Amino acid sequence: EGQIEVLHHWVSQSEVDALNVIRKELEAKGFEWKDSAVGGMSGANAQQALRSRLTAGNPPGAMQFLGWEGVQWAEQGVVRDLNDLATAGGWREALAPQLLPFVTSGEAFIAAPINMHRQNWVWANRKLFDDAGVAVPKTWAELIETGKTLKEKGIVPVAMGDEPWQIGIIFDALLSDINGPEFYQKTAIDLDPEALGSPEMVKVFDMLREVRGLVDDNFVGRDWAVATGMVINGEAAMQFMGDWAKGEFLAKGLKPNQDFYCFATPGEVNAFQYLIDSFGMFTVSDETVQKAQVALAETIMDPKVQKGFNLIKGSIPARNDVPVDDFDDCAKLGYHERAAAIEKGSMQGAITHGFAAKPEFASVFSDVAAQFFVGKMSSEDAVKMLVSGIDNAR
Amino acid sequence: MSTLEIDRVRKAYGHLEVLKEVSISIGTGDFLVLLGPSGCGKSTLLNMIAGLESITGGEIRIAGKTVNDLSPKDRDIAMVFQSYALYPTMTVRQNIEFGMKIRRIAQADRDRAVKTASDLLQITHLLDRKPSQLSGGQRQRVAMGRAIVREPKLFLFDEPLSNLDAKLRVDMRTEIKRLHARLGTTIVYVTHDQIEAMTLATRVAVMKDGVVQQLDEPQAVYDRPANVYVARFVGSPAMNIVPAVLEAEGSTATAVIDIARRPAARIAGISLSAEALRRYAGRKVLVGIRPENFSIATKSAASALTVDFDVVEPTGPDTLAVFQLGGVEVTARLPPRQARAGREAALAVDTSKIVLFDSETETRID
Amino acid sequence: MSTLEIDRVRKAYGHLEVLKEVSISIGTGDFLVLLGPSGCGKSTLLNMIAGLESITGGEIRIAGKTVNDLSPKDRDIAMVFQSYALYPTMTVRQNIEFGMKIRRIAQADRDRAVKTASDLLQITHLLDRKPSQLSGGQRQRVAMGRAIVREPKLFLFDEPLSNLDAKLRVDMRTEIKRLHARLGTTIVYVTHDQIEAMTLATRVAVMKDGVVQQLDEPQAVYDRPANVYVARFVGSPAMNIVPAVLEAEGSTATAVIDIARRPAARIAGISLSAEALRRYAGRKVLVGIRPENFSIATKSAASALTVDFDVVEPTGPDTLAVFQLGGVEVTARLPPRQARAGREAALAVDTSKIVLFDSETETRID
Amino acid sequence: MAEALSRPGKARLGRLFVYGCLVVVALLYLMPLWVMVVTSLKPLDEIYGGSFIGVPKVVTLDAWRAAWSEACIGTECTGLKPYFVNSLLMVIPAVALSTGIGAINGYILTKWRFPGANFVFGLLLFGCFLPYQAILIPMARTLGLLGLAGSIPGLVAVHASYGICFTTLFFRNYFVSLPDELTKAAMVDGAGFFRIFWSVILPTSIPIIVVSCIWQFTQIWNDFLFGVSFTSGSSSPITVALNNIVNVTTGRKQYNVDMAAAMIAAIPTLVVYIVAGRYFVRGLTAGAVKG
Amino acid sequence: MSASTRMSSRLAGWLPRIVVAPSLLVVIVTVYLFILWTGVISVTSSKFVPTYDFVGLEQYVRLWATPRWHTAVANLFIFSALFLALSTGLGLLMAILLDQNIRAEGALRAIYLYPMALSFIVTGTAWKWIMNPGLGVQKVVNDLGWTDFRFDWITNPDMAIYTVVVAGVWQSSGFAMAIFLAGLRGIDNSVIKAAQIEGASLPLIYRQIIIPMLRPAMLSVIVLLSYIAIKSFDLVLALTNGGPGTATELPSTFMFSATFRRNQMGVGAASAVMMLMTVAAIIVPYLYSELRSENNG
Ligand SMILES: Nc1ncnc2c1ncn2[C@@H]1O[C@H](COP(=O)(O)OP(=O)(O)OP(=O)(O)O)[C@@H](O)[C@H]1O
Ligand SMILES: Nc1ncnc2c1ncn2[C@@H]1O[C@H](COP(=O)(O)OP(=O)(O)OP(=O)(O)O)[C@@H](O)[C@H]1O
Ligand SMILES: [Mg+2]
Ligand SMILES: [Mg+2]
Repeated sequence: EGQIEVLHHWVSQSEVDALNVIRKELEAKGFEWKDSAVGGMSGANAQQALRSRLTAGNPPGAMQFLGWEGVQWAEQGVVRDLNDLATAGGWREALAPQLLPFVTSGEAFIAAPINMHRQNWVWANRKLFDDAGVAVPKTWAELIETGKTLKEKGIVPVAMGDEPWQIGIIFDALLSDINGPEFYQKTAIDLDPEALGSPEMVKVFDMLREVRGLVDDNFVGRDWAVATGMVINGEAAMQFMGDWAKGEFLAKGLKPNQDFYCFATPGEVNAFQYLIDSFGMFTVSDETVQKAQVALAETIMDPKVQKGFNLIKGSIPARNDVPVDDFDDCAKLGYHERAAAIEKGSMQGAITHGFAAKPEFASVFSDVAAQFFVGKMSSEDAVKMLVSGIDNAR
Repeated sequence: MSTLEIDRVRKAYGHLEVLKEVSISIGTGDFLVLLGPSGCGKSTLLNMIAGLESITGGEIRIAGKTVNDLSPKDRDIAMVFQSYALYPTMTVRQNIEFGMKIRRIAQADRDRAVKTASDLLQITHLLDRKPSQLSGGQRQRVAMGRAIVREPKLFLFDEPLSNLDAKLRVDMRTEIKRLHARLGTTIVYVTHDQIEAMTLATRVAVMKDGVVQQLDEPQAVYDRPANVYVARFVGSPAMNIVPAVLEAEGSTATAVIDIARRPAARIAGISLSAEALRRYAGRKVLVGIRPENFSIATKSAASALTVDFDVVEPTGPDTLAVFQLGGVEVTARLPPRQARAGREAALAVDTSKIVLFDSETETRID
Repeated sequence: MSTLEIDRVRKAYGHLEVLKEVSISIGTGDFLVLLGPSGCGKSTLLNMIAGLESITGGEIRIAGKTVNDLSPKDRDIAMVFQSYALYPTMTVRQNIEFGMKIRRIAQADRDRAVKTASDLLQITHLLDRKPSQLSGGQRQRVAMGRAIVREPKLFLFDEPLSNLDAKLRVDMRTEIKRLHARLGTTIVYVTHDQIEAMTLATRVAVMKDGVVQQLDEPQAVYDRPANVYVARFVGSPAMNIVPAVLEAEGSTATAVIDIARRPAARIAGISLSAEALRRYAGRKVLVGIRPENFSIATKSAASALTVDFDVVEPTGPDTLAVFQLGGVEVTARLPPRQARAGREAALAVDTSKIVLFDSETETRID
Repeated sequence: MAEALSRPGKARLGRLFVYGCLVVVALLYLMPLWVMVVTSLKPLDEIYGGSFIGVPKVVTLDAWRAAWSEACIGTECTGLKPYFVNSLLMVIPAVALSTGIGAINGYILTKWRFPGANFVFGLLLFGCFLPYQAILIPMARTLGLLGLAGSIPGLVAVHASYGICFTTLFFRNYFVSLPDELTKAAMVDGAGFFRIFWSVILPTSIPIIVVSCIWQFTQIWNDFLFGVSFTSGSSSPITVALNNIVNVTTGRKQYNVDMAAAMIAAIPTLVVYIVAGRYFVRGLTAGAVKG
Repeated sequence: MSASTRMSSRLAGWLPRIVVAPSLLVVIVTVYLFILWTGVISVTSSKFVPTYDFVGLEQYVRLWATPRWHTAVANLFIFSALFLALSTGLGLLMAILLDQNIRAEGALRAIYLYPMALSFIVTGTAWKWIMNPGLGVQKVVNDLGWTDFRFDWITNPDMAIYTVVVAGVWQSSGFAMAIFLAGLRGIDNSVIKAAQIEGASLPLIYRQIIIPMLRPAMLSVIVLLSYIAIKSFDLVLALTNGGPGTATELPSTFMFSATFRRNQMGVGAASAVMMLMTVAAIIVPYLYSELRSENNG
């Protein structure tokens, strides 16, 4: 009945499999899915491709949005308003209120969210924990102690790579875990200069330095999946990574809580740092494409599709009202902690994946954290650098 | 009617005047040689005749028709270049045919023309070779073949022999001369080699700095050069130019020349017009004596010069002896074995061949 | 004692024999010219003397010492190359100094040597220029300067003049000759220009295909060439080689030569050894006559040839006349204005200068 | 010029040293290729098991097969095959166009010099040194206006226009050394502007055509930036597909497939270099390098 | 003469200009107009998409206040200098060695040249492994018994830029080699013979005579390599992705991420203008001298 070109940056096996759930459903409705994948650089390549195409006046029918992208495009007036569909489908009610800033622009509803990842997970090898006689840490201090214990036994306590986003995951978690969600709100989202320059921030960096002590020296250029492999193989004990890492454990036939632990980064208030993937539709003149856009949006928001998609992707549905009974334990844990976090206001967007401050600021956070982590900068210098960097980007 | 008229032609590159009011005109069947040192504008003039350079001023007429604005292909000319400019990727036959092909001449006619030209030039056996497989002389012939098949009103040659070695140059020179005799076409030929000019030309234009110094028959240029420049340029070894003081002796003149460590030499019996004789008597002049006009003096000879030979160079048929005369170095061409370096010798001069020049303007005195 | 001895030297590149048992020996102060056409192995031989090519067989001795295995720098030689091989990035001074610097000669001595050489060659004002800023003749002088400062036992020159234009070539030739006279060093000089060989050499080695054809004084090579090849190669225009039948007439020989459409010409009074006369009487020989040995016959002359001039080329001092004799083309060098193309003329021959060759082996008959 | 230096008897040791150096450097240069080859022949588990640069325990061509015809690029699991074809469709016209235009520009700038020709050449040349990241957006706009956005013809146009700068440089430097007399002779023979170019100049320029083609081929074939910016989905060139295979963010990397894919993507350029490498150096001597 | 022939000859005079005009037009648009556009954007407040409001030099001020840009500029100088020196040196050395009548010259040349043919998207991974202390060279050498051997630059922010240099040299020195080889092949044999006769040793001949004579080739190499250095983008992304931290940022990666990742199009444009000015500072004098010397010669 119509064809729609979808531009996205999902190219790995599990991502593509998940995407095929949507594709099949759409094709069942009689619409053709034209795939435009541009992988790499956390979606920056796809962003750049999109920008070229919009500049050329040749937008794709739909585009996968990450962070503020959708909103920003909507402000340029190139995104189709799906408000009618949203109202009819009760989408607003089905989503956490924290998500709305990323899928609406003024009155308009601009993107259909498919899934939600939690970024601040810790993945741990249970056998190593047991052998060392350590338990799941409840605070960062404990976590560091645990790490040191493991290190003495010749085990790499934390497996990770040196990419800024991998470092950013830890930084984001620390920001909330050490000083609480309000502090996270003030710094990562509101960019309050006072909070950014406060002694609390220094503590965050101090702790980050401690974490660095738990990482081996060969972490440069290491892929996150390789790091996960180290945890699975028992070379390393823990990894800080979003829930996409889970797929690696499951693929090896390992069972949550039996073979490996999944737990949130420790904090007084349990933070839930999320990121969502959503699909926005661009304003196009071709009517068949317009029809396909409607169909695609409805497919994405279909609870059945959300479930099927997320079972494969390892994330949880963006909709709050999709039951997760068939999901694994980690997903269930996440699902329940989300509900709690929404209550407590500790469900917050992850800076690193662009769900807190706008990109120009977010990149300052990750620049500073990354430079700090790999170098020998003092925490005070890092804080100063952060404050001036944010100022400069304003 | 003259085939080529060059009428007060000028050429400037920006502010640089390369040709200054050049006027030359030659008739049908003439062989004009443009002779001059490197950079004097010979090639530029030839290129202007060919239509390969624009004309800054003046007019060029071929067969009476002004060609200033005609493109090369419409001027009915053919040209042979110094480097031959054979098309390296084509065979000899294709090279020769190329111009005819462009003018859409039928295959049969083309074949005939190639046959005639290649027979004439004895390159028939080379027709299927590439230029890179030819020797210098063969290439030269192919280049001529390419020109001949056009049957143009005017042949232009730009130093066609200067890339050949000495031996071959002499042979090809004779061949060009013979070709000219056979075809009877008008030729304009550029060279800086005076020997080529002398042997080939029916008319020689000696050029210097974009100005024609003398336009005349070759032997006339040799015997009665218009000025010291021409005198020195034409002939090898060059004409000796010796400063002297002129004395009138009856209706003839005597040149008095200083010789180091000896009494001054006197060359008597130089014929001169009465007016010139009056004007120059007692004044400084330049005496021009060609090397071959010296000879070993028989003991009795009156006006013999006694000189010391400096360097002696046997060339085979002759011996060149170098000595000092009037403060300058002078070369004499003598028969073999008659001179020895470091020896004193008495030389006679053929006074009828002597040329005199004004010592300031350096032009010939008649 | 001879300065350079080349003793049955051979050179092969793989199976290609480039030099075949070459033996030459010259004394101190000699000027040896290796003369031959392109590809005959002249440069190869020179490079072997210099030590730049290995020796396949035989021996080379410099000042009595075998140098076969010595490296170039230990042979006490200096070399001037055809392309001059100046170091383009160094100034003239640095070029000249380079070799001395390598031999760690003190600055003061170097300066003195450069001064002497550059004064001698008149290049003092050029010392701070780069080679690219010099004219051909100036480069040539710098290359010589570089050789001179070494004060070697032996100078080697590889066609040092062939890159210069005709005029300059003549001048530089005289300069080299003068230099040799002044320095008195032994020189080996390669050229394919016979005029250079004639004017410069004290000894000429004419080569062909890696074999020395004749080694002698230049005038001897000119007057009494060892074979037809040498006769043709030395002298320009080349010696005329005319087939004839020899008849004995008393103690002298007469050559009978066919002339087209006329009675056979007889050149009488050729002197020959009694034995040769006996051997060749009645047989075919080749008669060698240099162009300058013809002259316009006075009417009374007995052995005058009557010929028809084909082409006439005035060169200025002389006129070259081409005609047919004994079935071949013959050139005569005559005084100017004495010949006209298409005219009949009577020519006399200087029989004392005639050379005879065996018609099969092409070697000279004495 | 080397033969002048190789003196007989002068130390076999020196030769040995020269060969030694060359071989050592060659081995160092081959190291990454070695890593790529062995990785592509290993099963994925062996790699994740920690064997990165060692010799494979099990040799399998699965990765190559996967890369060529099975690997998923987005949701289309076609392998590199169709993109390989895309790249060919792009590279051939782009190389031909830029080389052709460069040749004719070089011809004009040397044989038909007009006032300001050098300035024109300078203008063209500066284009070689443009950082392409800076011009993506205006180029996208231009392509959009021309209706070439998102298509292979559009990409061909982009590559051809920036290629002109390089090819003009190559051809100009080459043609400068061809004697002007060749053109003059052809003019006297009656040939016109295009005829001279086609019949006389072009046949003599084979070496520089080779250089130009090699250079352009490599540049265009390996380009990623323009490919990702100005094409989409199934019209992408192979580098974009390769990137999609290689640049996995939140999934697991299939290193063996990555390496196999990389080598498949590199085969045409490697072949070009190996087959035409000799002409490359010769052509460089002839034109691209001055002096 | 007829007016039409005059017309046609006049047309013939214009033909070259007419033929070259389209290329010129294309280049004027795609190079100069686009540069102009970039220049304009750099003085606007453009962030996400181009906006056309004049804000003066604000973006430049911002650019120079960004530590990451300072890193990028400093890296550019370190990288360019080392990359140029090493590629040129190594290229020259290989060219000289290859010029000694080497038997397998063709094969060796192909080996030195092949890195030019490969896209760095993937060779970057191979290099990453080779330089990783736990996987690559260091591990191999350690396993061989030299346990003290360290080659862990890639993990060290102060040294990481040198790994980019190593990979860059690997990729480009073959090209330098090809140009030098071409230059060497053009040198007159007899110059070397002359020096030999004067007693110069082989190293001396190379140092004092041949290498100075390679000046034109050297100039070409340096210009082309500086252009590669300034444009290096794939290299950094694939090898270190700018890391560790931001230690290996270069202006080209900075420009890209400012424009496409950080939504600071104005800053990106400003950095592009800075880059273009650097390029022009190198290239324009070179072009000028090249074209001028040609006119004189
Ligand atoms: N395109 C040009 N622009 C500027 N000057 C030029 C140009 N072409 C030639 N000239 C100058 O014009 C003068 C005459 O050049 P031309 O080529 O006619 O000399 P020539 O007599 O043929 O010399 P040669 O014997 O060296 O060929 C020279 O001084 C030359 O430098
Ligand atoms: N390296 C080589 N390998 C094989 N043959 C060679 C080599 N060098 C020279 N030859 C051959 O040796 C012969 C003599 O060469 P040589 O250079 O000595 O000639 P030449 O007399 O100097 O000629 P020219 O006057 O052209 O310089 C030639 O036939 C040439 O082809
Ligand atoms: Mg000329
Ligand atoms: Mg030679």
